[in-house]
Amino acid sequence: MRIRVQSDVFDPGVELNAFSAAVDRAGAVVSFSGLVRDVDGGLQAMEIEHYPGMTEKALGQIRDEAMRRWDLADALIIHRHGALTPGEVIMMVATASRHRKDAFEAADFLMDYLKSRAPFWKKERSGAGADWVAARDEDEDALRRW
Amino acid sequence: MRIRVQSDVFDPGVELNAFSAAVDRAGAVVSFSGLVRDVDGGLQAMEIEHYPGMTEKALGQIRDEAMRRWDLADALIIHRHGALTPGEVIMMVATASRHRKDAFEAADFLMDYLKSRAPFWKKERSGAGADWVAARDEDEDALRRW
Amino acid sequence: MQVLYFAWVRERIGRPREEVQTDAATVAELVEELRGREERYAVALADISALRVALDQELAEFTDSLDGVREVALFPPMTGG
Amino acid sequence: MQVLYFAWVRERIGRPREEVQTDAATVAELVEELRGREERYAVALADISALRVALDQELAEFTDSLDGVREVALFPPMTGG
Repeated sequence: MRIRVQSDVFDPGVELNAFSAAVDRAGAVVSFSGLVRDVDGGLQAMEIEHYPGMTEKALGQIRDEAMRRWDLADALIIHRHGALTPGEVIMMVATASRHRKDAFEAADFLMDYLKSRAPFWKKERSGAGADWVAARDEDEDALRRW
Repeated sequence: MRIRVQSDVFDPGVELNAFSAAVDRAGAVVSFSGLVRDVDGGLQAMEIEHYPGMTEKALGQIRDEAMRRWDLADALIIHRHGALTPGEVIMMVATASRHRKDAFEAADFLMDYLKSRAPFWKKERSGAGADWVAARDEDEDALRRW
Repeated sequence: MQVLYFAWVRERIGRPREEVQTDAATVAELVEELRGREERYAVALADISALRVALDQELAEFTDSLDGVREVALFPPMTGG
Repeated sequence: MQVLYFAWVRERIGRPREEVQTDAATVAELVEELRGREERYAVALADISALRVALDQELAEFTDSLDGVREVALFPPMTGG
């Protein structure tokens, strides 16, 4: 399965190795992993809500678009939902190509689209309470690169 | 050690996880791994020669430059030399940042510089004999992006 | 049609989904109609620029027609990744 | 000074390094001098545009001075990554 939406934690290293092993002819593999980080101090937990049904569909469309635009042997998207704690992985993408440029650009593209076009919403809980993460204008702007 | 030049094989997944675990405040981690691939059929082995002493120095300079140019929590370069067989990992880079843009750009930069400015030379052995891999003009051109 | 709410839209309205009978022709008209129901709807849907909409699980515009649509979802800008 | 050869330059010359006594002022002059030694040097170093040079383990130009340099390395364009 090249699109996985799950509440269970996963191991990015194990996923990266399995992904690389499955692509025979592509020597360039790029991965991105997003981790829950307590950047400003005080973050206790993250809750990710999503739109079951649409999420899988949206991620599939984003992946299809990347496979069309770049010379990729494969592309993987894993995204968690539910309750996460600092240090845990939130999501990862991986791309494989014969050309490093394609692998890099496609992974970058997947991340830009996934940020603003896949139905996930993050809520952060700290000692001060819980707040929905605000979308950033720069994430919307990033889509214009493609 | 953030720069490793070694003949021993290594596990990209294990390295990725160890790298991610060591960066506390950076939620965005990008990795690139290069694998020996028998793209055209017939590749039996790869031999990588390098310039001991200069290699470590050149990789250290490339890493320092990336740390200066982007907002990175950390950057890792591992590159093998000696005899490699199809399917094996050749090298990897990993970058960690609070910002996914920095992590992506810095990893892309590390790869571009490492391709053309670090003293490694690849030789490929097939049934037809052994040949040094020719440098490609596009690799030299890629440096002008930065 | 089914109307679904996510994230703070869901929290403010106080439910994740409901069946709505409407003659609204567009999403914008539906939102206007929902705002008129109760204070919590008016609050949740006050600023259309802070909302996004999906029709039958595809991102859409507020000016889009509801003709043939079975599932409308209203939510804030997405923050995945 | 020590002169090092890598990849096909090393293979064509038939050795990885050697001590060279020279009055050459620049890398280009040193290469010219080496070419005059034997056929295998002339072949290996024939086309300077196919070569790269490092002086004391830093990439350099063929026009650079050898003043104070202890280690010169001649090799083809690098193909790491």
